[in-house]
Amino acid sequence: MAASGRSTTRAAVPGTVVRFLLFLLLWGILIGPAPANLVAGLPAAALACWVSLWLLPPFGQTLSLSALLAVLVRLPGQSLIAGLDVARRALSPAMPLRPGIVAYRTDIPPGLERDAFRALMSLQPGTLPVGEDADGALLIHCLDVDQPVTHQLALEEARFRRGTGKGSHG
Amino acid sequence: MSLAVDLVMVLLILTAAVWTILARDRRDAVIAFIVLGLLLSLVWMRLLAVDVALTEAAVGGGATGLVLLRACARLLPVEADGALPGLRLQVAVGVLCAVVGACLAAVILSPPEPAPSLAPAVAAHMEDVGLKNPVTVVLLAYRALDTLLEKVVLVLGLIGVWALAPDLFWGGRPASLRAAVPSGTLTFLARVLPPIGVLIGIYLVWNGADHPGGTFQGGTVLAAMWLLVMMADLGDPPETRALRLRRLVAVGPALFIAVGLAGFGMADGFLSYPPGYAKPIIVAVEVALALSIAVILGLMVAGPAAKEPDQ
Amino acid sequence: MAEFLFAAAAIVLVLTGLGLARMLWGPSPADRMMAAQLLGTGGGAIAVLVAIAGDMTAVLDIALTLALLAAFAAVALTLGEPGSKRRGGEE
Amino acid sequence: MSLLLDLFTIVAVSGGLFFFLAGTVGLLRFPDTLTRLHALTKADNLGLGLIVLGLLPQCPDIVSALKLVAIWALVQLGGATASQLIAEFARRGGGER
Repeated sequence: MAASGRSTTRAAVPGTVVRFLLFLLLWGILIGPAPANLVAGLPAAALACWVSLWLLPPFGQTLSLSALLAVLVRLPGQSLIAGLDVARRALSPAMPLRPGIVAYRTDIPPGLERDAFRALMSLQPGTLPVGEDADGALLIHCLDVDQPVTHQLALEEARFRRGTGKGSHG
Repeated sequence: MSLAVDLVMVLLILTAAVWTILARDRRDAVIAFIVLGLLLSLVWMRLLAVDVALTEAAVGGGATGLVLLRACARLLPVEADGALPGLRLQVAVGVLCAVVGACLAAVILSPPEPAPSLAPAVAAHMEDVGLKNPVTVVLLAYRALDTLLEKVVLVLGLIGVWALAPDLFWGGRPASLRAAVPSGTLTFLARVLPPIGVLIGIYLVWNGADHPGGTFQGGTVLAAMWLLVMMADLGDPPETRALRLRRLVAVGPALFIAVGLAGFGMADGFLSYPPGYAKPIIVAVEVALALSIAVILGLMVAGPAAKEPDQ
Repeated sequence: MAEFLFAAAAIVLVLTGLGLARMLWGPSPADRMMAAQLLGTGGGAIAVLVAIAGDMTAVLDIALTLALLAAFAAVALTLGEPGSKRRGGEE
Repeated sequence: MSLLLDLFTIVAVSGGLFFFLAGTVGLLRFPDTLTRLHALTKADNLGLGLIVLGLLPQCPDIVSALKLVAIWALVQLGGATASQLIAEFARRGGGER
């Protein structure tokens, strides 16, 4: 989360604080603002923070918060387009579907980053990642293989990589 | 309008319940049972029993599916021949189930008029305990003995599960819960969701004192998160002989019993609380119980030891 | 307004309930599981509608629990897998 | 003002109902397992999203409004992962019998 990702140990401290504060915020959302509940909220947020650090160690790389936000802000709009797309196909009497699986080669290395990208893909209109082939290309199930799916995915990938701090230098 | 909603709910529940029985494939039956659990949660919500609805959402949505589908996977090698029980046994089981069902229906359909209720008595004495959720007050103050025995039963159940292990493996690790095929999606979920789940689980426990929620709901959510981590292979099931683990299993019931015994000296008798201190004592017992429930449920799904203990 | 929201909750119940046909038809366990997923999302929608319409914020926690555990049934599906091939040969 | 907010609620919640309808129709009509998964994830997630959006002005306080948004976010995460898990399961042959 921190801007200086060079030294992971130094970056980890503000990252941990940010996580702790986010969990505390979530606690506040769950239970309401009454300060008395902090008795349980502080240890709960600390425990959640510890679990999160164990399962998801601080990244050694820089994240661009603004670019990540740009990806997240697009989600509701994408969700709308995706839903309209499905609704149009489902409700039309002719049911226009040309389903098929497209292989999409991604530069995102396997691991958490790619898994996050796949989760994002599954929320995009008309695409659903269903696995990977032997060469590590993503297999994307599409409602309509005639659409320029790979082009659209490449655009999304570029946006996503700007968020994880790798977009600018490839 | 509300009659129509009730009819729809009854129809859906009956569909799911009948299909659970009729489905030929065991896994199909489990899926129908999961659906039934979700529907029951909605029914409890409709009946304004929010505590029960929460329990059903947590147990039905999280735990039942895991327990039963794991059982399916374990049963397959045992029943590979696929022989159905004989006709006579089938008929006998059917008749017995029908009798039990009819008795239950008779009891439920013929309540005395007006239905007996202790609700006004509970409402009249709420202030003595200092909590605002009547369900928690009943569970941990007026009927504390039932609640205590319920938790002890859980411990006994776990001992029963553990006892299935061959002598050689006693104290060892349960079989891994790892998914048959590793999945990046599962790993992603298991890295992101558990911290949020831990927070929500604790919230359900803490909130249970004054609002719907409580130990069982929170404990189940915590157990589900732990199981998710184990299934994604981010952590192995612990050795069943580990002392720390066994302490966690025992801490809830033990604290409950200790508080109960202390009642002899400090209040009117077993499981009665000293006046003025009911709330903090109940909250402490709830926290310890939630911890124990989470660990016990997780260990029950993990199953008996399947490996020799490490040297 | 509350009337409208309660009616909306009833409609969501009917719509997701219709999805149970998928549980009956299958043909595969994956298809049947979709009925459960649909009911999870629909149940969450029903709970938020009822919570706001009836001014019962406690009901929001039901939606929260359903949402948190939404993926669990699908996760559990992978548990039953080692036997899936054997299963096919059996019938 | 309150009338305008009520109108907003009615429009958004009705939109949500429409997408639940579309999702169910897709789940029942679409020809194969993977295609049906699209209907499930996309239409229903949007349906819930619109209902949450519509309910925001009706919330008694800001905390419950934020809780609604948290519920929506959790459903998005659950939908994104559950659909992939079911898809992987179906593709491995777990779907067929």
